Amino acid sequence: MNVQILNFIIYQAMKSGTPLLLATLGEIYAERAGILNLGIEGMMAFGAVVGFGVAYTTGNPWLGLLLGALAGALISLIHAFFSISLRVNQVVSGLALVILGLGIHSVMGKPYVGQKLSNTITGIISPSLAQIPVVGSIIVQDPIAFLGLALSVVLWYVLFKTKYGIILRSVGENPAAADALGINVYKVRYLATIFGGLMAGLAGAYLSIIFRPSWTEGITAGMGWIAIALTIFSLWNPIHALWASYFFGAISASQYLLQGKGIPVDILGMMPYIFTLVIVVIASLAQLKKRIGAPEALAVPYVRGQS
Amino acid sequence: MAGKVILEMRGIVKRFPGVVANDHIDFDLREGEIHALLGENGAGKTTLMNILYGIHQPDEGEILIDGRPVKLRSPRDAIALGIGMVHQHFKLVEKHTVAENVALGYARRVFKPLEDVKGKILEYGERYGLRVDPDAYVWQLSAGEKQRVEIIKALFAGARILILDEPTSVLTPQESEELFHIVKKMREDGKSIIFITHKLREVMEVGDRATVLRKGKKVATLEVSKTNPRELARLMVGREVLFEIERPEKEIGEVVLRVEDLWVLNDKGLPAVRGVSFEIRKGEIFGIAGVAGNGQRELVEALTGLRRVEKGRIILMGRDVTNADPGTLFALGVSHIPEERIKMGIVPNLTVMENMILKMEWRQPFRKGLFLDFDTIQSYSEERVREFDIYTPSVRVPARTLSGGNIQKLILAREISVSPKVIIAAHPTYGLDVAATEYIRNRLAKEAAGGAAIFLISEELDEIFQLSDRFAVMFNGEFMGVVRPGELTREEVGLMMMGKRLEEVRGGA
Amino acid sequence: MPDGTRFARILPYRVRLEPRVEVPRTFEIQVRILAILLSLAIMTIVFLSLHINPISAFKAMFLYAFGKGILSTLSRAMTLVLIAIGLSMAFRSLFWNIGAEGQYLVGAITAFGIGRLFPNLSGYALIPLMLLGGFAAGALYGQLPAILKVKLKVNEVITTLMLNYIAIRLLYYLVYGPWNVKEVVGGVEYTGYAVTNNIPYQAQLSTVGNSTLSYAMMGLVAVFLIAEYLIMERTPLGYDFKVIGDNPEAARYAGMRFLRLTMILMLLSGGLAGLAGAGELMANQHRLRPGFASGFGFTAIIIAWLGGTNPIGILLAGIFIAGIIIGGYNFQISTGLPVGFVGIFQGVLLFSVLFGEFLRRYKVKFERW
Amino acid sequence: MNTTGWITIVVVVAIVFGLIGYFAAPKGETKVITKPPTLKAAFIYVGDIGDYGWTHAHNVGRLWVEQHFSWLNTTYVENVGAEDARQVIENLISQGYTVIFGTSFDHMIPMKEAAENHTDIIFFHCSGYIRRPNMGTYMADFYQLYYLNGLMAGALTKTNKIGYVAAHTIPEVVRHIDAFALGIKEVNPDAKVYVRVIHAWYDPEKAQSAANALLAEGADVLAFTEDSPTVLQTLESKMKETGTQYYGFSHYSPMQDIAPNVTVSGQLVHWEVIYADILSKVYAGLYTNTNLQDVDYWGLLDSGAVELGGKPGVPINPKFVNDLKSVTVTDKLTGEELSVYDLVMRRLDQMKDKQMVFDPFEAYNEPIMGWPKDGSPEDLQEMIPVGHRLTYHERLVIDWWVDNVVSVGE
Repeated sequence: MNVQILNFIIYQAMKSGTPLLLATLGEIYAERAGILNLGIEGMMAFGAVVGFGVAYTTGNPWLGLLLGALAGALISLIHAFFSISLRVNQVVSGLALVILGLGIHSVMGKPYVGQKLSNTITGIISPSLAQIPVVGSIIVQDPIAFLGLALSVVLWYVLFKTKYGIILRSVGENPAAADALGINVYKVRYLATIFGGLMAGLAGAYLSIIFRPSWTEGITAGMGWIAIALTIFSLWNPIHALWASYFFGAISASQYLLQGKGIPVDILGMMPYIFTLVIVVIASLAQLKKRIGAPEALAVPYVRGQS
Repeated sequence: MAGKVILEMRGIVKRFPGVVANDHIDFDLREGEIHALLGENGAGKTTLMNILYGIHQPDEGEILIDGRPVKLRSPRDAIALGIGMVHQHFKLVEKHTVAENVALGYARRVFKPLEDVKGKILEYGERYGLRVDPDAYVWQLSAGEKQRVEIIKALFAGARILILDEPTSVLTPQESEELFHIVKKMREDGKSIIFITHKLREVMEVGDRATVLRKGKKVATLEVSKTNPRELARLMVGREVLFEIERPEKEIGEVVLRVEDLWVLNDKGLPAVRGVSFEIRKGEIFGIAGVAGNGQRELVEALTGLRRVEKGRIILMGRDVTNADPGTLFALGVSHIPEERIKMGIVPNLTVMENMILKMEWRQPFRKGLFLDFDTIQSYSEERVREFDIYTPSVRVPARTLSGGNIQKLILAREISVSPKVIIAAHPTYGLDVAATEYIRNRLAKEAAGGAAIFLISEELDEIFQLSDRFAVMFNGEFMGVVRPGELTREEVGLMMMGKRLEEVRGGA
Repeated sequence: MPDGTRFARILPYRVRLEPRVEVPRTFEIQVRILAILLSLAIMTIVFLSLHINPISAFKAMFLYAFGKGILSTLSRAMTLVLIAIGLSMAFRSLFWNIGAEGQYLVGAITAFGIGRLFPNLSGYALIPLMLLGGFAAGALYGQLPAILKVKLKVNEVITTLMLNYIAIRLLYYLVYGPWNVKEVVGGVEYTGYAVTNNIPYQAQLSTVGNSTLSYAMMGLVAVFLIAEYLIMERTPLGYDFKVIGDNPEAARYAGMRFLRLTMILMLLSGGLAGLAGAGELMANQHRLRPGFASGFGFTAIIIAWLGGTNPIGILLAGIFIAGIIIGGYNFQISTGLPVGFVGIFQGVLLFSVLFGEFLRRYKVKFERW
Repeated sequence: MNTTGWITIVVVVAIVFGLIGYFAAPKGETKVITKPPTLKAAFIYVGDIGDYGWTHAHNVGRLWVEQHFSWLNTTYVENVGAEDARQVIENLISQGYTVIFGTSFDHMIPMKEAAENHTDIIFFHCSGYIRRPNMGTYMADFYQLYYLNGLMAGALTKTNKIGYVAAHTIPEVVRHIDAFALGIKEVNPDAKVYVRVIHAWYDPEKAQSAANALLAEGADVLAFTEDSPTVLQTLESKMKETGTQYYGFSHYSPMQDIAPNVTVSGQLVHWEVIYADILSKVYAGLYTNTNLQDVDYWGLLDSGAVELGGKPGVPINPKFVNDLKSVTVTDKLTGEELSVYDLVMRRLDQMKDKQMVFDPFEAYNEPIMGWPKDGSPEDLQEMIPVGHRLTYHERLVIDWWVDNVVSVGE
């Protein structure tokens, strides 16, 4: 494989993978706490429009990213309130969040249509480094791509190696057990859901500020759904999410290399999804004995004294 | 020995939709005492303790600790006040390790939380005999081990008031003795223990005082030294009880179930049943005694088709049914009274009458053509409800609204009414009140007399002694020996439960 | 036993939720009306802050959809309800079928394929054949997640979601490839466009007047609503589904054959989605195109949940959701506001309905600390 | 407080807000009608008007006519797919709209059916081929612009590899790619065109992947059909990262300002030209519900419906003018030597001329060779013999690639 092609696959794996990774990491935390939030698409869209709006008005893309993330957190509060406090069906609440988030993003985005950001965030610009195989395609990535990489390690560490991780996982597995030890299940779930929103908002803002710094509606284009699939795909593990997102990005990108070689475009287009299916099946074969699966209390509202 | 009163509950009232679980209950606890809370199931013991532990809020009444009124809004408040509780249903995260379960509440450091607790877990293990591997996953543990984790958690909390909810139900007599030692040691440390139980023997053995509840009301608080089991039983049940089982005349007939060199794996993939052989005859009750986690569950699951048999054969009425599925076995006349009756035995949101025909929904006369015949189902269910004395307002209410004893009667009614050839009964009276226990034991004896072969697993030696014609003691997946009740003493059986073979017990005796 | 739970300590009151044991009919209706009023109240604030007359906005949203445009609403509702019936059965059995979209698509694809294969067959034979084909395709497409879930414990959310994307790509392949349009208009043969040919004329379902509401779809919806009720409430099969959904351990204990039952379940659930796809093709769109799916599979999830297990509930929920879709267009036309407002309105409405569901299930009690 | 109390409170709040709304909101704010309109026209869009692509451009056209014709009242409906188009049309008719524009190919069948049911209403459908006595068609086509873009691309490429990110390979896109390829071939016979298909009209992530894949394979000039500036932005950021000069062509909306360092030129549309013409003719009674069977707009450079450039009024980004002036080629018609810049300007003038002296799909000195869409690049055939020009209908169903298109995702 020539250097250009290899560089492209790695580059695109990170480029396309980063927004997916950010959203997936957030959803992993929410689901680990037992909250299924199908509303990623809506939260991302809201984060994208707020992020762009702020970056556009203030000229500060970093502020845009920050407020975009906070916007995601804000809208996720709705889902948190409905699914944690009001104990409604989380699937429906999540779907409603998608509709609401996309609606708000469309209305709020009207003034920005066709506008571009004057300042954006780029990675290290060094044409000579960019040519180095493998390393070159990583070095040129933007800071948020590295943030995503670092976050997946940090979040993995927090989840599996710290007390907070034990609390979070326990709340998602057996909230009654956590409650009995004086853990505030509701608080943990609220925080996890809000964190999920924060990450989805960041993913959205990443799209509109860094990935493609100009405004058009519908910028999320279904990525939120892929993130939900990747959450399961990664077996609720932030490290797995890292390679799962990059893998998905790489597979999606490599279909364009295989075009023009006689395979129908749409068969190539099915590849990322078929690969995902196959890997999930293989993983299930391997994990069947180890009891790694969805958190036991996923999508089950917690009511003290019931269980 | 009795110190000052450290806890007082005054006039506690707790209502649930349709019932008054606690009706103006007064309760007090002194420093350094073991206070037994005695009562039948449904008497309100657990509710009262859940209030004390902050899980429920009382509708009326007040709680004083060290003479100061307190509000216990959540377990967090209770823990802060030095109250610890070991629940009857374990509150453990199955997918996590023992250490993680402890660290959930008691790790002080954010990083390396497990290091924080592992040493102490081992230390408690040494000190109290609460041995458990901190790195083992909870789902791999036996019920007994899980309880040890719960007690360790309570110890971690540094509780000065420890609530133990039916703690001995999963322990061997020896282990129970050990627990009593631990409890007494804690008492010597000045800690106070509330010991919930319905076993009179335990009250007599370990309690300083006993409070008896009946139907949500407090009946009496007595000094244990000044009372006797008979009085306690009368207070608890409201009438004299004699644990006498009618044992009708019966004939032992031909072999119904034969098991040959059975090997079964547990969830971890390790052999849990190792080369067990036995046979049960028509009219016979064959008991299995042993501590939880020694392969009984796997044996039952293998016999009922819920778990794969790795090696060996199961022969029912001369037919090889090794690895037959549960549906086939039921059709061939194997009834199963499961260990976890709510988790497995009923469908909580379906009605009583729908539960009454579980496994039979495709059979005549409950099905007419494509459809279920609800008239027949209803009349059938109503007959069963009458016959088995199941307390329910109607057969159309969801099964979850029934009490534990009535749920067990429902299962019994369903499983027995099909005239089975074999009844596999796992812990049929576990956690039931005296009346229900009595009823169910009598009923099983009657079924045996009627010609069923009964396979009975129980951790209560009394039950095994009373009911079975022969019984085996199971340890580590093997039979330590098969004996008749009366051949050995309680203590000798206890030794077998700890892994001594019959020959050794006899040889040692 | 359930007990109330507080969830905020900031307020001077604590809030306790008490489950309602029995919910009277009138209360259920009250709650739903309340939910709609609540959403109107929220939207009033939104509209006022944007200097839009809320009354005319509300009129635009509802009057048309349930008045002059009722046929449009019903037409949209039929397709959605058909999918939702199958989904409600799946959800009742705790099978999270997120893949109705894909099952719907393969249903439409297969129906189209049959029509393409037998263009000269009489309508009396072709229509049932195409509908049946749609059902069968959706049913088969639902089998893979069913088998994977039972045999290998693969999470069905991910399998059904992935199969959606695969079905969409299959549709693209067919529309741009072998089934691409070839029609002669004005002496010129057109091909290459992003569409297929029409299904045979005799397979196009007849509709009420000029609308797209077809008699056949109404019939199918009626039949399957009743069938769903009978299956779930009156047959041993439905009994088994409910047992699996309520307590899978009990189902295992009772010796139920999970694989077979789950396959039958997805046969019905996927089949109905497939049938809906065939019906939509034959009653409304008449051709396949890349955007054929248009999110119906997801909208139907909302309907299935809102309607619960009650057939009347599903029907009403379907009409209601279809109404806010059709009303949404009218809202745009009448107010000139961008489509995003429709999304916001629908989102608020859905959350209000969810709030109503909450009130229906719990009594809210305020107590002083 | 019980639930009934709750309900009462919410009902009261709702009513209060409702009343406030009714009295407080400026009356008739949403529908300002200054004088009774005599013509009501409605536009059905398949996407969001904020897409900054296809739908956005149509809406710009609508706003223009709305503003300039006092006798006209317009409305629009966004996000209408084929599944709901019939319902929306019925609704529009019931509200008194008598001219209905469907702006997506997806609307063709529903519009045809509606046209047959409502013979008194006038329909105009964009990008389709079905007409009725009361339903005409219109389109603004870019193939001339792509040819001109191709001239520039061929001159600027250093790797002789030129990429094209295609949404779908429908005839419109095939036509554009072929025209682009013919332009390239005219100035640079060695340059080859690589086409990657994303099968989406709007999907930034896919467009970015496809664009980067083409760059990885060595392309340094990209054109595209996708409703966002993604491809240009990808070029712009790649250029920053690698220091290589890349070139791109803006599509549909003005995108030069979004990616000023790579955008050479592009294609712009002016739907208002077509809408103004149609609506004035309807208003004047020239178009009726009976005479539209043959009305088919085909907006090219001569009509003013399309414009060369990445920004209105700027046919070529000044940044690249000198580069284009420095490359000389021979005009295959006159044989004279001139710069590519001059050639582009000359061709532009020729195309704007109503006489249409120059057409890319005309074989002047040698036949135009190509290969069928469902074949392979080896199956070269003579597609247009010398002296012939593709007819209008042949362009509408074009299904072959020019010979220098060497790799197409299919």
